Amino acid sequence: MKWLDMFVEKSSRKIARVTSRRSFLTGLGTVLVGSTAIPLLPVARAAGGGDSEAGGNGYPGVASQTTGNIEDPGDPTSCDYWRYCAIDGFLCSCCGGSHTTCPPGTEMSPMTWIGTCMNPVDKKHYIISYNDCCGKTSCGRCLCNKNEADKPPYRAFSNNDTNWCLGTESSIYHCSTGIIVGVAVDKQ
Amino acid sequence: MKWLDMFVEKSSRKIARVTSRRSFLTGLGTVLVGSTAIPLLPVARAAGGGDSEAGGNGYPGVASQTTGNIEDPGDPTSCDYWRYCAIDGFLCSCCGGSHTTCPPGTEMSPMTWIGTCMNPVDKKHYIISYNDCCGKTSCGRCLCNKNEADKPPYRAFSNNDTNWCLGTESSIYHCSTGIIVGVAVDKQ
Amino acid sequence: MKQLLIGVLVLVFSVLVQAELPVDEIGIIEKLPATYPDSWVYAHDTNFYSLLDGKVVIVDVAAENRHYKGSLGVGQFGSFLPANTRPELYAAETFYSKRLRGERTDVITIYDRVNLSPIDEIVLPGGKRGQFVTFKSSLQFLNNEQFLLLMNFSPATSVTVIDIEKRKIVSEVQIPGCSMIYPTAKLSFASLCSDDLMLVSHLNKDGSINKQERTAKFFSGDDDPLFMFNGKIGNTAYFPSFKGQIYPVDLSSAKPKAGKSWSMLSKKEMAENWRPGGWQIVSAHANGQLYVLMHKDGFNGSHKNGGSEVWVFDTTMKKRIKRVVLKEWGVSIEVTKGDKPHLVVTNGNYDLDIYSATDGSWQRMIGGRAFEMPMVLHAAN
Amino acid sequence: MKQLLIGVLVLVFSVLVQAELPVDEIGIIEKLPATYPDSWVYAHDTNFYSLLDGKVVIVDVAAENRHYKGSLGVGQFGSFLPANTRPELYAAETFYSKRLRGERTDVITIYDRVNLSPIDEIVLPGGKRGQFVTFKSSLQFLNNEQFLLLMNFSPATSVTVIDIEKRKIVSEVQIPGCSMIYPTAKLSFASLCSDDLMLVSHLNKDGSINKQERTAKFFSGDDDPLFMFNGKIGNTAYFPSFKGQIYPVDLSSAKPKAGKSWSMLSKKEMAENWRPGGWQIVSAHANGQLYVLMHKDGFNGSHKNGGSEVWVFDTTMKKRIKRVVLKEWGVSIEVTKGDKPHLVVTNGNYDLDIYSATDGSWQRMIGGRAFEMPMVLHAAN
Repeated sequence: MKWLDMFVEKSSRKIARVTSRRSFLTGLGTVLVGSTAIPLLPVARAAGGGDSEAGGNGYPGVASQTTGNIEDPGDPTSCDYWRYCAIDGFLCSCCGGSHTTCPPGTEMSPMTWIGTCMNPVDKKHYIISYNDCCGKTSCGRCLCNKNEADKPPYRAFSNNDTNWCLGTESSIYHCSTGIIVGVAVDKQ
Repeated sequence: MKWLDMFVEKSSRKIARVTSRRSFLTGLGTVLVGSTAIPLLPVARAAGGGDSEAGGNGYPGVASQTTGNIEDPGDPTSCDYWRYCAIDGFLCSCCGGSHTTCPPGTEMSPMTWIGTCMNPVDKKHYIISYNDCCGKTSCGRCLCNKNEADKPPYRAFSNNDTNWCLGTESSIYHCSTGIIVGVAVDKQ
Repeated sequence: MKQLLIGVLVLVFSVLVQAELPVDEIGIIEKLPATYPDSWVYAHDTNFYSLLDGKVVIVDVAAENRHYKGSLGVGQFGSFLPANTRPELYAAETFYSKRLRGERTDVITIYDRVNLSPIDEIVLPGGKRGQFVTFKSSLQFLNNEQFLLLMNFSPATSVTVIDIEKRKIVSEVQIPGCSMIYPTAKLSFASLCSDDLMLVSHLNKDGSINKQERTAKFFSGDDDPLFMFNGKIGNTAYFPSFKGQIYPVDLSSAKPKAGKSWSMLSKKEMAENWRPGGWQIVSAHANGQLYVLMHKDGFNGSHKNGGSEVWVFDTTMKKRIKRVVLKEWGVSIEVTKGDKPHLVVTNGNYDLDIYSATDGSWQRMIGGRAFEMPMVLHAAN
Repeated sequence: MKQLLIGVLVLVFSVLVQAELPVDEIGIIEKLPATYPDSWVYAHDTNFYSLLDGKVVIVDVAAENRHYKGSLGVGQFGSFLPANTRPELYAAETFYSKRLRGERTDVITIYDRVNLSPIDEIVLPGGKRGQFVTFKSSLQFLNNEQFLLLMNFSPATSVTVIDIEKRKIVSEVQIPGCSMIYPTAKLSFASLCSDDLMLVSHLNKDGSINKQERTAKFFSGDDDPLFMFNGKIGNTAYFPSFKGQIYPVDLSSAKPKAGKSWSMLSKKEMAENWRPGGWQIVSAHANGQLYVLMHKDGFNGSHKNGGSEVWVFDTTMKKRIKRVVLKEWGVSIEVTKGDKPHLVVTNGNYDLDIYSATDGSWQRMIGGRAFEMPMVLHAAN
């Protein structure tokens, strides 16, 4: 079965090499406090806030979602959702879009940074394109920053401190998606 | 002694009538929680914050000041400072200005809203002009809203929900001062 | 043999495909329905901490999740108004060429409600667009949404009349000593005035001014001012006063008729100084119920302090029928339309608490820094 | 009699004047000194929650009060650099004609340090100004502050050279595969490159490109990348790596010389995975001490997670001389200049904690929503 994975891998890597890594916004919205990564400002603000109906996504005042597909597990409004292993920014799922779509009135950036994340159900590694949605002001909800394999800007296409709202009409950043573009080499 | 007060009163009232009441920004940055007026958002944010060196001004991370004049008591970084009895906005004392001056690079609005506040030392009622400082973005510090004698916008010159950065080059609001322009009728 | 091999390959391939998640489509932008459900609310975030970057967030208050539907920028003390007769939204705002400075441009931006994208704009001359903390009455329709009326403040007060169908400015009506826009008949609007009455401006069919007249005095700005916000039921606007009276104003004919005011308070409540307070302190439902945000121990100056309870009145009986004790201190309230209305409360943390308007039960909190200061809430439809 | 009356009146008047507070002067705008004290810091607030409305706040970290001295707008992933040879500040930023959309204008705005007001601007063509979370190395001087160099990213990388004395653009230097600006000699700057070395660009006296050359490889971007931030002591820039090595780069001649790297970690600390992490993770003082923000239990991806301690190294001995255990989790650090340096830490609440850099004692917290996210700190002078 390796050959098929490798085929998909090959075409996906090509995308990764051409348009490559991705987007903007380190957050430092997430910093390690103790040993758990939590988004700092939302938490700081939530401390003065009311109760939350949030399932366990860590964002009080943001309701949990599912993908509706048991093969695609987890909560797309949670920073821990498997596709977000290398995301950086506000989650579009919390902003009127979804993990694969942009909110109304924004424009999806044609250039992205690509991450490789493992789906915990099928244990396969998927190539995820973190396309940004641009043209409306900072969404403000669900700031999520994961820096696995992030490199400084001298490896530009592996860097998420750059505003990648680049080929869009406006470079104003709104939120980020996590789109499956292929399957990576099976590491099993 | 009345005659002198009345003289000052007369000229001050003229200012009050011509340029009259004042400024912008309801806050609702201050709302009553229980029975003490506290600025809500700073508190909400401060809840996640660290210790404060703030004397008792209610704004963690903002150090107290004095006027240096015992006849002018209180802390110009506190919403409870006597001159602020009808102020509404960010206190310039917390923003690089003072209770009577604007921060560098801003422009003082020529039109103001006038309040009448009692100095607890001499028990006299002073006419206070709440000139806004304009042209830089919202200061963000020491949001303070007191609505004594505030009226809705149909009494425009008694209304503080209006942005009074009007005769300035830019209408962007930054912070507010509390300037003595005279003494009101002695109510003793 | 070759055919067999291909068959095996196809079989292997399809098994694999089923075992993996499919590739997603790239470039999809969400759309919204041309008509929003009754449970949707436009939350206008004044954003004091970055006033130029205000916005309106569209929220579904009834859904289990995905409450945040989309947003549009409405900055620098902007005004906002959704249309009902066509899928458009209107934002009155101010830009500076260099963000904080430079050349000022006041505009009405027209947004497409389906795509939340700007489709046109009307530039407003004179740099006099009124900048307020955010009122509903600063931007209003007349004549079945043909005319869009915008409040100016320089500090002279006037109203710009825009033919929004033709997308051009048609006139400017001076309203000296008065403020804001309360539509009455098809071509008439009232404004509240400093001398305790309403000025009524009657327009011609082309939007030009026909005549103006004044009502009798009917309230006291000195002793007990009316709030700018009102709850409208049918053709009657209910204006609360600072000290807890309700002033019904009949807007069914061109000239408004102020009815007899009634008190929201019992003697005990009056002694306890219960008063309306907050920003958007009142809302109403077509079923005749009026909702007012109330606080105890009120005083001169407490009228923007928010409240701990929402009191519900039957406007026919002029009687309170419910007290909703809020979970969190309230700043602004709005009741949604339809059979299962929701009471939406901007709380002191500037998140939204959603209650059943029917039984007052708390349902959910919508926040997560979706807004910095959602001062004004517009129920859809 | 008349004279007596006047005398009495004057007496009464002066008594009264003394009994009352004097009328204040209206219209006073504060000014700042042309040279700031060593205890002042420029805190660059990236403001993620309203990215277009970023700003720089000037803070006195040593004073008893009045810490907030003033501010200037530096928005939309802007870059900022204060001059030392003249009282000017430079902000590279991006405006849209309609705030969030419309025509894009990239500019360098020149601010007067005394009045914090814009005095001139240089419009940058091509809409390619690099937009990053906020780095120091994206905007730098050459030739004793004659040239101002700005990083572009489109995603092609280049550097625009501006004669800031003449206030005009003089050239653009392509730096393919490389990023940022590290001044070396008077007319040369280095950039960090994807192939583990530095590209050196040598300019002519007029600011045009003379030649470019590459250093040898001296680090491993695959295994242990260098951070973009460095602590500069004399002519040596100390770059920490993700896993805790220090790479000294001698910038005293036009072509940088990478020295031998050394580890910040003992074997025990290495086993505990102590690593540098945060945003501005390093700072230095002219006394030879290097300050690095550190966290325990590091892993691949923890390099922006901030830290619980600041480790202080003697760069001559290559030895740690102090551990400052932070009161609050740190995100960025800066050490001020002068004899009594302060360690300024952007904490996890995005307020500033001020410590003595000498003994590590905590002195004060400066915040109160002065900033939303002060990611980068520039010590004055």
